[in-house]
This record gives sequence, C-alpha cells and structure tokens, in this order.
Amino acid sequence: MAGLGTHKTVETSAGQMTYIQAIQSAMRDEMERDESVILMGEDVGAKGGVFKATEGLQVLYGDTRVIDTPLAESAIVGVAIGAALNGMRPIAEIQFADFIHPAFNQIVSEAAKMRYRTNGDWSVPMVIRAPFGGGVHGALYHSQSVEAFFAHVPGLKVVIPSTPYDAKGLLISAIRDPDPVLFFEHKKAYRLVKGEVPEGENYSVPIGRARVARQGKDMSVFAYGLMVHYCVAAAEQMAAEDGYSVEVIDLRTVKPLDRPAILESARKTGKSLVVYEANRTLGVGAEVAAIIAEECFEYLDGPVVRLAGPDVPAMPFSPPMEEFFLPDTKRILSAMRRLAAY
Amino acid sequence: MAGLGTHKTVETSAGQMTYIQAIQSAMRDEMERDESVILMGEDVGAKGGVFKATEGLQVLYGDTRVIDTPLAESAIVGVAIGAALNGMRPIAEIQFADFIHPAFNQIVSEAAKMRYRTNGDWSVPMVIRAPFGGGVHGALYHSQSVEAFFAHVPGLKVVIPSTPYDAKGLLISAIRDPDPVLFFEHKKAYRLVKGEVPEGENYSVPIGRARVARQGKDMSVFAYGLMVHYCVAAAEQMAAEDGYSVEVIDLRTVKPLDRPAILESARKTGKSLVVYEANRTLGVGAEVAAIIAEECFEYLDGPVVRLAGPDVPAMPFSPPMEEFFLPDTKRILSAMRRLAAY
Amino acid sequence: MAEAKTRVREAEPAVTSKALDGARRRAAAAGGVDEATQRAMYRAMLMARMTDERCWLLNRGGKAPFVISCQGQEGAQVGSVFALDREQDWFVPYYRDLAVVMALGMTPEDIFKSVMGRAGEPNSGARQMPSHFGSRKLRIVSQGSSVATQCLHAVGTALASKIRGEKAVSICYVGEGGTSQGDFHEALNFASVHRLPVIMFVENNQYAISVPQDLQMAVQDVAIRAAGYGIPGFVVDGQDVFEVHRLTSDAAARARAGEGPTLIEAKTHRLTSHSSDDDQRVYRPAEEIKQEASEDAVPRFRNQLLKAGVITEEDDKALRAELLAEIDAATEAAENAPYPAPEETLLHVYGEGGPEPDELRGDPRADLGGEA
Amino acid sequence: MAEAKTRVREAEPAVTSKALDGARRRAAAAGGVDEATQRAMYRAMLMARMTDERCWLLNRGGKAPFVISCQGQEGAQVGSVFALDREQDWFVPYYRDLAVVMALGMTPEDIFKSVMGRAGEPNSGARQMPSHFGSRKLRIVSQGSSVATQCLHAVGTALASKIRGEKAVSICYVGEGGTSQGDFHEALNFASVHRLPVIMFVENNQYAISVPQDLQMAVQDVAIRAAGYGIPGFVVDGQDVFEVHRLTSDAAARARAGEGPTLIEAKTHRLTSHSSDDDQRVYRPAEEIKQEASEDAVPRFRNQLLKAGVITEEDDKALRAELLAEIDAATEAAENAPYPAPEETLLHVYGEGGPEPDELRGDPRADLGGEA
Ligand SMILES: Cc1ncc(C[n+]2csc(CCOP(=O)(O)OP(=O)(O)O)c2C)c(N)n1
Ligand SMILES: Cc1ncc(C[n+]2csc(CCOP(=O)(O)OP(=O)(O)O)c2C)c(N)n1
Ligand SMILES: [Mg+2]
Ligand SMILES: [Mg+2]
Repeated sequence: MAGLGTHKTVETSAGQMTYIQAIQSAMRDEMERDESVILMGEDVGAKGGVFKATEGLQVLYGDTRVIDTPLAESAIVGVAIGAALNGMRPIAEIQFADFIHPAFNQIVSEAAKMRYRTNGDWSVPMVIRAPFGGGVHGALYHSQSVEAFFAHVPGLKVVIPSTPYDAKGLLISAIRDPDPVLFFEHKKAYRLVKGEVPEGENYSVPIGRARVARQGKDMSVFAYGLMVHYCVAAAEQMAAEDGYSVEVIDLRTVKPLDRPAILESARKTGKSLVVYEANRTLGVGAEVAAIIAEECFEYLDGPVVRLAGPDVPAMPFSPPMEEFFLPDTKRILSAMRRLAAY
Repeated sequence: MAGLGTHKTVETSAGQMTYIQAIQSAMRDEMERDESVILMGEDVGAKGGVFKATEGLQVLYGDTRVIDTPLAESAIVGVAIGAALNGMRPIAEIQFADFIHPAFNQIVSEAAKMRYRTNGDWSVPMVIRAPFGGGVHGALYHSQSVEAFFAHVPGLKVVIPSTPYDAKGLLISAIRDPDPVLFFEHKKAYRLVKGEVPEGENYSVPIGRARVARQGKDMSVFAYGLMVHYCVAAAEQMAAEDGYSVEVIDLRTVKPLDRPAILESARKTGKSLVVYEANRTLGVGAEVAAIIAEECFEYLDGPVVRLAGPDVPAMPFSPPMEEFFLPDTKRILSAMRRLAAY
Repeated sequence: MAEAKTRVREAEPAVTSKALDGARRRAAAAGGVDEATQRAMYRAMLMARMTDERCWLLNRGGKAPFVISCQGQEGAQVGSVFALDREQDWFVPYYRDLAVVMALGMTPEDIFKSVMGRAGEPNSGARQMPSHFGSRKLRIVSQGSSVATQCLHAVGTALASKIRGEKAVSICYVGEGGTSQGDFHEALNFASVHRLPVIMFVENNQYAISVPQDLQMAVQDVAIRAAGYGIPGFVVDGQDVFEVHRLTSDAAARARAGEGPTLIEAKTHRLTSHSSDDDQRVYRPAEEIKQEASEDAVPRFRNQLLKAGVITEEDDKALRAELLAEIDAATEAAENAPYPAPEETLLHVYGEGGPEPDELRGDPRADLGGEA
Repeated sequence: MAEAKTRVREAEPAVTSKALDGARRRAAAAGGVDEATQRAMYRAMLMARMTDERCWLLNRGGKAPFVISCQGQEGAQVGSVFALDREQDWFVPYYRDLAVVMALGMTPEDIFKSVMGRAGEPNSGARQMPSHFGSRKLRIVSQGSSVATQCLHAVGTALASKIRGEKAVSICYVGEGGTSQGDFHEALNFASVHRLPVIMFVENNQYAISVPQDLQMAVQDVAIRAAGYGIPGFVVDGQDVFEVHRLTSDAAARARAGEGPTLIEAKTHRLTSHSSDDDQRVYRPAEEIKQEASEDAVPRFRNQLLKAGVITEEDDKALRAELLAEIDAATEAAENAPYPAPEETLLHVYGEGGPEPDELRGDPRADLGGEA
C-alpha cells in the first residue's frame, strides 16, 4: 500500500482542499462547536490516524475527547453507542472499512434498531467513519467496498462523498444527524481529489440528496465515491469524441437513496448505466437498477446496465489483477458507448 | 413465540415429512455416512435444538460429534472454520438467523475468502444452518431475513429451501459442498409445511438451481422460502378466478442465483414480480429485478415489480404490526392482479 | 530458570456466601440499609415475583405467546438496584431482570401490556418481545435480544459520564452464558483501560437455556476473570440480598471515586424453564430443580425480615393482597388496551430529517394503475 | 461477612526473564536442544532477518509497495516453532511471523515474490498483501488481515485433531493488540472448555501500530488472563530463545497428554515501524527505540552460541555469506518472475460445482451489441 500511511503535506491553492483535509476540517469545526462530539478509534490520537485524517485533533481536544481505543471494533462501535445514549455525539473511526465486520452486530442489531425498538424513546446519534475502496495496492483486506451491507439496513444512513466540498458538508450533517450514519471515505480520493471548500464558513450538505455531477440528456450514469470522477471523465470524452451527452449523478447518499433524483434523470434520458466498484451482485447498483426497472419502465430506451467490480472476494494485490478488478475510465467509456449505440 | 420451542410430534402420513423432519433426516443420514460431519451450536445436544432440529443426534453420535458450544457465535463459526481446514465437515447451527451477526466477520472475512486468498490451496467445506423468517410472534430479533447480506458475498453459497423434499436434498448437497454454504430454514415452515420425502433413498438436490414451483405463461413470480407457498396459493387463485396463468419460480439458492432459469421465465412471460419478506431495499429481489432489467429488456411487457417487507428494522411483536410487515397471499394476489392488468 | 517466569495461577476457588443466618441481620444493619428500605426491597421482589407468575398464567391462557422469567433471581436484582442512585445512575438490564426494572418503577400494567403486545407498552411500543426493557424516563437503557451487546453500551454510558465529570455509575446485567461473547471481554477491557465507573453484574444461574456452566466455561467463578483486567472481582450468593447490596454499594463507591470498574458474580437459581418455549426437565436433574426451589430468595428474604422484626406476618399478608389487587387491575387494564395500529409499523425508523414513513413501505412502487 | 466471598486478585506481577546469561547455556542443555538444532534455529532467525531487511530495500527501491516486519521477534518465533512437530502440528501465524514460516520452510524467493506480487507466490497467488502467510504443504493455516480471527481457527484445527484422536498440537500466534478482540476471548474459552491441544502464543511487542500497551489493556501481563479460563499462563522473555523453546515444549507436551491449552506471552520488541506505511518516531520515545535495538534477539542468540562454542565466528560469516547469496539469487528470480495474468482474478472463488469464472465478471451483461 504505497503511501497509505506516510504522507507528505499536499500543496493546495487558496480555498482548495484535498478530500482528506476537508474531512479533517469538518471534524475540527464540529469538535470546536460542540463539546459532545468525541472521536474514538485505533491510532486516531498521537498518530493522527493511519491516513492522518485525525492529525492534530488530540493535541487540540485532549485524550478524553480523542480516544485511542483498544484493537476491538465491536467495542469501538458498542461503546460509542452507549456514549451516544448518554448525550455524546461520537465519531467512531474504523481503520479500514474491511475491518468493520467485527462490529457488524453492534451496528446492525443495536445502532440501527435502537430508535425503532424503543418506539422513539432512545436514539443513537453517531457517525462511523471508514476508508473504503481500492486502487492503492491494499489487496483483499484494505480495498473493500462494504456499503451494500449497510444500505440494506433500515435505521442506518450511508454516506459516500466524492468531492472535498461534499466530504466536509456531508460529514458535518452526519455529525449533527439524530441517527447513526456510516460515512465511507474513498481512500484513493484522500489525496488525489482536490476542490473548493469555503473557508471559515459554516455550511453543510444535506444527507439523502444526490447531486448532478455533470448535466446531460442522452444517458444517465449513476455512481458514488471515486467512480464519480471516472464517470465524469468518460462522459467528457463521450461529449468531445462522440457528441453524446451523458448526465452523471453522484448519489452521495446510498441509504436512503435519493429516489426522486434517480427517477428524474432516468426518465429524462431513457438510458441508465450504474457504475460501482463493489461486488456486482447485490451491490448498491442492484437497488438503483431495480428502482429504475420498476418505476421508469415507460421511459426506458434500453436496458438498465451495470458495470461493477466482479463477484470475487476482493481486489487482489498484484497490479494486473487489481486493475482487472477496478472499473476505470476506459471500461466505463466502453460501456457508455455500447449502451448509447443500443 | 408461541410454540417456538415446545413442540408436539407432528403426524405425517407414510413418505411424508415436515420441513424440520427433513432437515433432521438429512443431518442424520450424512452423519451416519461420513464420520467427518460434526454438528455444533447452542443447545444442539441434550435439548436437541430450540426447534428440535437436532433432537436425538447427540444420543446417536456422542458429544464429541454433537457439541453444545458456549454462547458465542463468532466462536461457533470460527472454530467450525478451523475444523473444516483440518478435515472435518462441520454443520454450525446459529440458533436464530438474527444472531448470526456476531459471526459476520468470521463468515465474510474468513470462510468466504479462504479459498480465494490461498489461490485454492485451502478451502472451508462447512454449513451454517439458521432458522429465519417471521410470522411466529418472534418480534424484532427472532424473525429476521438476513440472506441478502450473504448473497452479496462472493465465496459463499446461500440456500433457502421451501419444501421438505428440497430441504433434505439441498442440505445433503450443502454438507457435501466443497465451500461454505449458508442454509436458512424458514421457521414458520418447520411444522407447517409437509411433503413427500423419499425414505431410505439417498438423493440430493443441486445447489444453484431454481425450481418451477408452478408452471405458467402470463407472468413470472420469483420467491423463496415460505413466500413460495403464498405465491403458489395466490397463483392458483389467479388461475381459478381470473383465468390468468402465473409461473412461480422457487429460487431455492439465492447465491449464486440461477440466472438462466430467471431469464428463461422472465423472457417467456414478459411480466415479473419478485416477492420476499426481507427488507425491500437491497433485498435479494433487488438483484433479481436488476438482472431482469438488464438482460430481458426486449422481452418485457411491464415493469419489474417488487413486493417485500418494508424498510423498517424488523417485524414487530404485536400481531397487527407483524401482519402489516409480512407479505401474505392476499397482498401477493393484489400485486399480481395489478401487474396483470398493466 | 524456573524463577524467571510466573505461572499465573487460578485464584483461590471462590467461596460463596453460606448459611450464616444468625449474622445476617447484623450484616444488614452494617450495610446501612434502613428498615423502610428493607421493606421497599421486599415489596419490589414480591411485586416482580407475583407479576412474573401472572405472566405465566396469561401464557397458559393463550394470551401471551412468550414469557421469560425472573424467578429465583429477584434477590440479586433488587439487592443491586437498591445500592444505586436512580436519579443519576445508568441501568442496563437484560431480559431476566424484571425485578430490576420493577424496582426502578415499571408497573404490572406496563409488563402485562408488553406480554400481550398492547399499545402504550413503555419499552418498545409493543415491537419487542416481552422483557426487552428500556425506558429513558427510568434510566433503563434499551435491550435487544442479542446476548451481551449491552455490556458495551453500559461502558459507553460510563465513558460519557466520565468525560463530562459526572458522578454517575453504570450497571450492566448479563447472564453467565453472555460472558462467553466477545463483547463481554471487549467491554471489561475497554472499561478497565479507561477506569470507567461501571459495574458488570453477572447473574450466574448456571444455565444458558440448556447449556450448563461446565460447557460454558472451564472455571467455577467467572468473577476470576476480573484479575485479567486488573479490576476487583467478587462472587456473592445471589440469594443473599444484603450481601449483594453491600458489594454493589462498595463497587459504586469505588466507581464514583474514580477507581474504575468492578465485576460482581451473583450465584443465582433459574427456578423456571428458560422461557415458555422451553422445558428444563429435559436437560436438568429433577433433584437440582427441587433443591434450588427450596433456596428461593423471595421466601428467604421474607423470613429474614420477619425474624428481624422488619415486617410482620400481617404486613406480609396485607402487602400480598395489595399487590394482587394491583396485578388483577393491571391485567384487566392491559387486556382491555388496544393493539397499536398496523401502520405504526412504519414509524420511528429515523428521527428528523429521515425518509417519510410512507417511503418505507414494501409494496410495489410501479405506477400500475388499479388499487394498491 | 467479609470471609464469605473471595476477591479475585491480580496474580503476582509477572517477572520476565532477566539477564542470567551464565545460566542460559545450562538451561539450553536442560531444554534438550542439541547443537545441530541450535544451529538450525540460528540459521532460521538469521535467514528471516536478512530476508526481512531485503524486503525493506525493495520497498525503498519502489519495488515493493508494502513491508511489515518480523525484526525483533525472531527469537520468540523460532524458539516456539522448534518446540513443535512440523510433521503433524498446526501452525497459525500472523503477519509478523516471517521467522515462523521460514523456519517451517518458506524460502526467500517465496517471500520476495510475495512482496512484489508475482505469480508463484505460495501464500495466495499474489492476491494478498505480503506477510499473509498460508501453505497447506507447510501446515501453515492461511491468514487474512482481520486481526485475531485466527485464534478461533487454531482452536478449530485442535478440535478436529482431538475428535480424530490425533496427537497434533495447534499453535496460534497473535499480537498483544489482537488480544483485545472478542475472538481472542472466545477462542480461549472454547479451547479451555473442551481442553483442546492448542497453544496461544502472544507476541507482546507493546504496541499495536501506535497504541501502547497501557491503552490496550490495564494489566502488565496478558498471560494473567489464563487463570480466567482455568488454564496455565506464562510470561517469557521473547529474546530468550531457549526459554521460549522450553515453555512451548512443555505446553505441547501437556496438550498432547490431553491436558488442554496454554497461554504463553512472549515479551518482544518491534524494532521497525509497524510497517512501511508507518513512522514510529512520531509516537515512540527515541530512547525506547534505541534501548530495544540494543536487546535485539538475533545478535544476542549469536553471541550465546558463540560463547557456548556451538558456532564459531567463521561459521557465522560463512552462514551469512551463504544466506546473502541465496537472497540475492532469490531477489533476482522474483524480479524476473511474471505477474499473474489479469484474468486469474476470476479463479478460485468457488471449488467444484460453483459458478464458472466467466459468470463472475462485473461487466455489463445486457446484450448491447458491439464490443465488450
Ligand atoms: C447472540 C445471541 N445468541 C443466542 C441467543 C439465544 N439465547 C437467548 S437467551 C440464551 C441463553 C442466555 O444464557 P445466560 O446468558 O446464562 O442468561 P440466562 O438466560 O441464563 O439468564 C440464548 C442462547 C441470543 N439471544 N443472542
Ligand atoms: C480487525 C482489524 N482491525 C484493525 C486492523 C488494522 N491493524 C493491522 S495491524 C494492527 C495492530 C496490531 O497490533 P498487535 O496485535 O499488537 O500486533 P503487532 O503488529 O504489534 O505485532 C492494526 C490495528 C486489522 N488488521 N484488523
Ligand atoms: Mg444463565
Ligand atoms: Mg503489538
């Protein structure tokens, strides 16, 4: 995992931030604003996180609010749930999304069901942050996309930003949300993706709303996370080389999905492609496709097509296999062209 | 949960078995045939399981092969994985599917990935059995349908029989399978559903093959588990009252899905309804719908429709709410009629 | 080099409280439990027992599909609750703890509504199975069914109290079966590293459904594990209400003083089958069942108070009559209470800002025309 | 009633092996390790160390994206492996255990292929990150990355051995950070209830990435937890190869005799940063890093053997030259080895009877016409 841990400071121009800086900035702003916000996870303190997302926060807010936990994900989430029940707004960091599974029971059986099972008496305002996604030689256990597991679970919200602006705005919303929010950060985007982030300004981006990443009229492409950038790049190429107009919808929240936005775009263009790097079967794209199939039938000019990671356990380490796994601009472009020609 | 645990012996005619008897019979046959088959779980020994699925097996095969484990699902699965690596064919019983989540990491990170991560050097031939589904006043944590989580995971197989014949035949196949198989048994079917099971005969039903539960030509309905019976009942009523011919496909295996069978039926009828009692969003039906939307576009005479459990955490205890949650024959019939009229 | 490493040995086999009945009144006095409180404790135990018995009647009468019982564990439950401060402390019980929640203020009507799935049931709006307690008002943290998850929640509430500098103590109840779960270990470890004000209270009734203790753990006393976390651990006779009270008070005092967690193991008896779905005669020796019934904490406590003159036979009779009347009235009220409306199924999935209830339906969404 | 319950106390603070260098040769002799074996142990340690150092060079040269190191823990690793029977025992190492797997037969070429993701890498066909060991041939159970899951697998292999009446012992390696996971607890509990032939070998290097031991647990010695499972627990200086060997031999003998599991905690040092992605200077005192480097097990063992006359300076020099030649050749072989073919990504998801590789592709399946 070249460069996963030891990073140089990234140069950005004024008003610009990297994706990871935006995330760190959101946490700092919210910890500053609200004493009940605490941060807990493995190596989040002195080390500042294995990706440095929490760098400096323990110095600012002390080790009672920025807690290096024992190596136990079920405890990280379970203790955060308890703290949330008692008035805190914990941000629980899972070091890699791949290691969220030991906490699965606490997330799915406890956090997700607390409000419902108490008829609204108790609630769990907490955020679980975790880096996900591939393309950094992280191999089977440092590359996974696990969002679909949680997008199936009522009571949870699942947010996946693709830009620094959204990363900050959505993380702020997640921290203020009254319910448990899983916040997945694409680890390849951390330093690769830069963008405008209003400085000193308190803004937020609402959970549950998709974003038109690129306007278009002939085809809709639905994506989230890093794939949004690849889709936009492919769409630009389509426009330039084929004169074909592709709309790219950045879902941003995959639970609950922004159904109106999906329907609007799918109905408008009549052709839909869903792109995701998770395993194809029952990935979030399956739900997007199923929604379109059920609710846009009369508008469709072609099959709803999916381009996703293969149904193999995860992304292998060796470069040719890693590349084979991960959808890229070239393969997205090819899928767009084939669907366009349909 | 009336009658969940203390059950009378059920009267069945010759050659007939209940669903649970078929399951018990499969385990007995396989333990008899193959010494490497062992059974482990909570209360599977002296008590014979909370549903009595393992009744009598400890007397027959001793407490080294029928093991009452400590109350720890991660251990049940993790130890079974280790035993499978060392030559055994463990059947791990999870007392209720709802309690499989503590073992999620062992199933998803370990069992599912073992063959792949060793390039085929190691493998994990094991079965994880668990009762799932609602309609027995089991409330939030004794009614869940959890199959979609696992149907997303490459390396796993997920089997859900609806008849005693299939229950026995598929469980035998699962035990002999070289890979980890999750075997979900609908707890309401245990004593409700009876059917022919060849006695003394060694048969098996292949994993990965759907079954035409009822032939038809005007509409395809895809279901599994208890819902198959409701769908068949609704289809019969459609035939009798509306003269409309509905084909019901019992998926039987939800991972990997029997794509050819799904495509064949969906293309033949042009109208597809998917019925499942799991939470609607990203339930197995989402994948079925997405497959049809992608691969049957030119054959479709209507939208691919889903009827499922609502997106609320699970089935409530109070009877009116439990009923509200669970799809039944009446609601299935209504959905069929509306799609037929489209 | 035998001296160069230490074999960590099992601590002395723990000795449970044994019949020192003569001393008990003095111990009670020493524990500082005043007479009014002793009577309140007895009342809570008896109310829980009688309410529990009524639940079984409702079950046999076909009115309650599922019952799970506190019977035999009321002494440990009430002894511990009364050692804590219901104005500020955090209570994290499990399904066995009817006497805990009744001591904290849950009423027979609450309980009967719960076993019959009626509207107004305070724990869950009739969504959960009975005995899945929870009430913000009573400072009872909600439980699901997944065994031992609550251990971490208790630790989390204690972490929050500590961060804010409050003096609250959190108490977590769990069965000895629950101690086998990873969450139990993770909870004790987290709590001990951060010296959190939490009491882990294990009700060891020697069975997890049918699984006896010797298939659950290789030690006699689960309290011995305290040493593995550098915290104090105690074994106590769960039938000895005052001793439970004393140990819990001490643990709470340590917690409030910043000295961190305590593990208490109360040896209790499960006088009923695991639940109404179980028949313990299948897997337990009749002799053992009989023996345990003879050690029932409720009559034992009653006799203790009688002997000490804290109550009289007449008091006891009057109390039983009063409770019976309340339980009868509560049964009727609960039976007459309506079920929740079916559509309530869609409520309280999310708080503000979440999707509308209607968006959560499982029904077809295609615009098919016709009636839905 | 203070006498009526037992406070389970922390066992005596464990004493680690301290410099009794003069006695060590005798201890070795007493341990019954013959001279040839001592030399083989030294060879394994040195081979692991030199191979590890080469991996770092490859990393700095941009040829290996990720390295995680055994440096500082070779003594504990080799001392324990040589106490076991590689013909029948089960080895369940974690990523830190390069010296374990090399002692069992993994070669420098295997390792270099692995760090460079080349075909023929024996652990995973270049699918896993480096140091995720596994080899059926070498009786090394495959590891993923999820910390501590292997504890349960080791217990499962031991269960199978016991069911079949075999005499095999399973050894599981795990870091002290890994002991915080629920799976560690569940594994010890399961193993102790069923008295399984398993050794839980904790390599305590005092850090889990940046998290120091005192934020990981509230005890000095994790071995103290053995008492909580009714099994023997030992603390040993992980730099003391023979003492590790002796304790592991004893544990294996007990296991083979049906006496169940043992918990061994080796106090070790992590001489490098956690991995090539980490910089430990950020969170560790320079003094501590320096101190630990001065206690390095490899030179210490070398000096021990020199002193005892088991090897000479010339032997050592020759050995290093031999190993270096092998490592150079292996580096070249690995660099020249091809990558796996991209389409291999689709293989080995299922065994016989599973879906065809082609059915696992993520690409569009609609019949769109045109080129895929
Ligand atoms: C995670 C999980 N696994 C299994 C169950 C099923 N179950 C319910 S209670 C119980 C036994 C609990 O025993 P113990 O912790 O000793 O408590 P007791 O009932 O004896 O008070 C089991 C196995 C469950 N509820 N949760
Ligand atoms: C379940 C899980 N959580 C987090 C990680 C990330 N991680 C990898 S190694 C490590 C530290 C392990 O520490 P320890 O067990 O002491 O072993 P050491 O590396 O010190 O030998 C962490 C947190 C992981 N691999 N798995
Ligand atoms: Mg118990
Ligand atoms: Mg360590």
